[in-house]
Amino acid sequence: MKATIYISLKNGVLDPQGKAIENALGQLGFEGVDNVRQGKMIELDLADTDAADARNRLEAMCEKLLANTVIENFEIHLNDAE
Amino acid sequence: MKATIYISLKNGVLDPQGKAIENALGQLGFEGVDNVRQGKMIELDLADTDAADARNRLEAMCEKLLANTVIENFEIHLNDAE
Amino acid sequence: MRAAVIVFPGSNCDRDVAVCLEAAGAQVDMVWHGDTELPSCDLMVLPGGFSYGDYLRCGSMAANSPIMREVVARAGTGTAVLGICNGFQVLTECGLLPGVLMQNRNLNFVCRNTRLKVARTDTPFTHLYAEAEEIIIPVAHNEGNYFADDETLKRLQGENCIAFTYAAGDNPNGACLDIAGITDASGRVLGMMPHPERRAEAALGGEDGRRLFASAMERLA
Amino acid sequence: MSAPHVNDTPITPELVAEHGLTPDEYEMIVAHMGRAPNFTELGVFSVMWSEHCSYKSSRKWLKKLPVDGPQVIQGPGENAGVIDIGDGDAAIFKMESHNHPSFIEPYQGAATGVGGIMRDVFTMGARPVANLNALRFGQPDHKKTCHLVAGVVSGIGGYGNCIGVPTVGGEVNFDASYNGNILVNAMCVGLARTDKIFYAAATGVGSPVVYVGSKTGRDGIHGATMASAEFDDASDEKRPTVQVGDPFTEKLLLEACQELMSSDAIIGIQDMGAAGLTSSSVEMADKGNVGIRLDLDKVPCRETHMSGYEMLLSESQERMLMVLQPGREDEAAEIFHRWGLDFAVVGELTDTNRMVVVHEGEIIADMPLKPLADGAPEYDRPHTATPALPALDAQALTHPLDLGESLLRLMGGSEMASRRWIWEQYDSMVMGDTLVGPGGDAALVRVHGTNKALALTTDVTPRYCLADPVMGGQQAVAEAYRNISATGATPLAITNCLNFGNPERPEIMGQFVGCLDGMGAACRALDFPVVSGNVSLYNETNGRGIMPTPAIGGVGVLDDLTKAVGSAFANAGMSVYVIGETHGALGCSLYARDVLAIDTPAAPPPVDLERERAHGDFVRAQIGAGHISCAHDVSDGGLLCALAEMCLPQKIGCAVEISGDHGFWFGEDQGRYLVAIAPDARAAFEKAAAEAHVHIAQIGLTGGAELTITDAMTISLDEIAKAHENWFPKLMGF
Ligand SMILES: Nc1ncnc2c1ncn2[C@@H]1O[C@H](COP(=O)(O)OP(=O)(O)O)[C@@H](O)[C@H]1O
Ligand SMILES: [Mg+2]
Repeated sequence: MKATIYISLKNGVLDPQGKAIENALGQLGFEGVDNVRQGKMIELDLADTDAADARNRLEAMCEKLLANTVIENFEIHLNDAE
Repeated sequence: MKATIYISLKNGVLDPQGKAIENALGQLGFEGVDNVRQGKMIELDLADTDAADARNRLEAMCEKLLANTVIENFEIHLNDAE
Repeated sequence: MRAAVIVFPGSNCDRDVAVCLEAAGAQVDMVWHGDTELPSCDLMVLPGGFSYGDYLRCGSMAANSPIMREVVARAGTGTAVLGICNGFQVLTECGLLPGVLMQNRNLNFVCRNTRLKVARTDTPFTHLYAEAEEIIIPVAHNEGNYFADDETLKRLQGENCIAFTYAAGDNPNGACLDIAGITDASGRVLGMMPHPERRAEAALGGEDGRRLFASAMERLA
Repeated sequence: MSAPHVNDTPITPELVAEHGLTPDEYEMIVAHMGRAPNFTELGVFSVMWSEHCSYKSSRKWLKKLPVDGPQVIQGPGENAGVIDIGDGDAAIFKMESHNHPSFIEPYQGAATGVGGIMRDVFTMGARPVANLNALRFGQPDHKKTCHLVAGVVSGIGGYGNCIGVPTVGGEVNFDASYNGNILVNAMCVGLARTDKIFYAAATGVGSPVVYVGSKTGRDGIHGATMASAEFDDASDEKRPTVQVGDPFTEKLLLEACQELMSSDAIIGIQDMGAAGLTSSSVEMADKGNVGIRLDLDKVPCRETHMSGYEMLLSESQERMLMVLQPGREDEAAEIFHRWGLDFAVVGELTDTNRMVVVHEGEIIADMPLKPLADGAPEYDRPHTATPALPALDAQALTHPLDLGESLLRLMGGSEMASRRWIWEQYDSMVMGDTLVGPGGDAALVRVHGTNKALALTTDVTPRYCLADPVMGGQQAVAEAYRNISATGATPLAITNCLNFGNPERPEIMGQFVGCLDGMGAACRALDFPVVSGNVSLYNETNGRGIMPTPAIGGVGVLDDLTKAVGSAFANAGMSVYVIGETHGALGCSLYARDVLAIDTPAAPPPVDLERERAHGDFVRAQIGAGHISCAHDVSDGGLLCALAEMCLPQKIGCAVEISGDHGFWFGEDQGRYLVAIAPDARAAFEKAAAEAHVHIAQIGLTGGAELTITDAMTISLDEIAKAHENWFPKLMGF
């Protein structure tokens, strides 16, 4: 089963990369771009066949390693379709 | 209008981060995890009101700055709903 | 003093800090990250470098390595811990210190001398410095921008946990409150971005860093 | 069932041309093989016979360089050069280009350049202790320049910082000739014991051939041929060949190799650089005069369904090939596995002098080794010498700006502005032995645990090389010699990275021949032999060549590091002397270019090698005697800029009491140094100069917060510093 995890900074946490991207876009002449935030996306294959199990395991992976929950939120998507 | 851009490494391009994450997950006892790939996610607000225009501009931003098209692919999602 | 320097794959200041510890008179054991046994020691040192390539988040994978469970347990029983640069990042990732180290404000790696103010001197690491003394110690990092929520920052201030700040106008990374290094409430766990081991002898430009190791030697032996 | 095999591809003249081989070269291959090569064999020949691997245009001229000396342990021909620095210690070093990949993808191109040169050094048993780089970018206002600068600098830092080797120096120029073809030259210096040096030669029929490091992917296939092909605007299509560096894995590979090297299990070792598995196995087997049999089914692959052709030509990074003592495989495997690296026995040595490659049970290539390794034709390409240019007469020129304004323009211009923006992104202090990092003349790196230091520098002045290749070649070596001498260290040997345009054009080939002629003469006169190097040709875009850029990496040693002197004024009240005569040579000077805006070419300042040597010997002796408290060589921007550079770091000014015209202050006459002498050392210094017949002149006194020339100029150091420090951050946007 394939899964994708989206990790984004919590509201209120400063995002220097996002700010820098926003400035750079402005300098390149792209106007009207605001609130740029950069996050991570992690794609992986899981041996699991049960979606609920998979989701539980992914949550544990996020809590333990993939996200720093002091500053980051995560969202899990299972692409069961495939 | 809000938009999210997903940027991932092209197939075949070495992803040392993904590999390191895969190893670390294994060491933490998470088994059956494979093909871990790390990508980026960029969220932003656009002043545009026309979806087609917005998409064109976002494409230009990706080509010019956000993605390194030598090694990365990008995917644009418009969250017009909001 | 017996000091254990924890070596993660990708650590690269392990030898540098061992040299300084030995020069201060300590007996140093290099401990490989995969080990679960930690020798008995008075000080545990998490050195600078790029543990696990700094992949995912700096320090995140090192914080989850087997030896860190032992380090956290020992810290809980009062063994002193010093985390320098990447070691500081590991300390925040494993929860021994609060907050996180985000990417530098200008997004570039920065390696240069910085002027620091010593803000806390009642710790085993800093008692040889004078209160509010200005010292010069180099930084070398890409993620040294200390961030914590307001409540945590207030607590750090209230409990006198800020050990070093960058002198006014010399903050190289955008850190909140100009924080360069913090301790836990007891002062026995210190995490700092600047590298005292890089300025611990005159030939390398100065000796301000040497006193940190001398302090530890006096108090932890 | 069998899938269509790549070797079923018919060999057509078009395919031969696509592989960068001429019809004549193809005929030679057929003759060597005794039959037509198949597709895989054609690929292997094409990379081994590429300009990059075979040096077919340059070999004839490289042979003329001096490569010997009592200090030389290993000259050109191995992965890196080795010199003796006394007490059983050896310095191992080399410089290499990664120009084309860095133009296509600046971060990864530069990063993998650094990774590659470090592997060259640590395969020889050395621990890398310092990195340097020589960079050339297009005009500052060219649309691609900032993007390329940012990417290259962070790529170099990203790799070197992570692996934990300090980047201690380098150089940067900007010129329109590099607009479409930047130069990224990386140098690595390592240390080993003289009795623990490892070579590439593979010996012992039956010995196992072992692959270690990262897995093989389809990275950079045809990178080696690409590096030898001219760019055109369609080169965007070559993009998928970009390799991605993984410094973390390289760090593990370094540690694992060092661990294995402490035993005697290794017979020969070679990194997989350009042309990967192919060139490493061919070179090892050829050097040991044996044959090799490779079983590609054993090669650790990252991707599925890779063809033998792809595996042989892949340039995936962070891989090594070794030949082990038979029976030591398990011990070696344990080490590499412990470091989390792939380890596989992929073949064995044979007595056939052939390279035989097996894949999926079939022999897919069977080729004679000698012709692969050194059968490529050696070309004596037609070359026409660059015509001599007249000198520029300083007296005949009126100066548009006064001295102070001229000084500010130069110190705040692209060539002389502070490179702090760059070097602060490099970890220059890790390993705890950097005595002098970026910003001085030569960097000084202590030999760990001793009282000795290495002195390291990279130098070349391309505009001199363009105007007069012979003088330019001499000057590049002389400037490296001077930078090392100015610290008090003894210059020992050089490496080089020879970046030129298309050698098939006689005037470009003439530049190459001229520069090498000049380099050779200087190396001989200064006892400064060449121990390693690299050639990068075809650096041009749409028919426009770069300036000839033979970058020199110089290495010296200081036996007692307490004797080292810096390049900045450290005290007030010192007498400042200039060593060497000043005639006011403005030809090819920065002043002529940036202040006088002269665009008619003129002769560069001549180099007098005998004087160069006498001045170097004198400066070192006086530093050794403790008479000199700081020393700086005079180069770009002439005397006045050199003085300003000595004032700025510690904000100690200088009052100059002599007068001169613009030629005097900004001329770039060679062989000169500025030194500061304490009052009580002046008599001894002057006496020694008289005895050595070295021309010296006292020009002023240090002190104050200004740089002044009596009756001519007063300018505050703050003002100079502002111009000097602001240029780069402004260019880069912060
Ligand atoms: N790309 C670079 N990386 C690191 N240091 C650099 C780089 N470019 C220049 N520097 C440093 O800046 C200083 C001035 O450089 P340069 O003007 O080329 O010196 P010089 O004229 O003495 O050869 C030197 O110390 C050099 O090492
Ligand atoms: Mg110089």
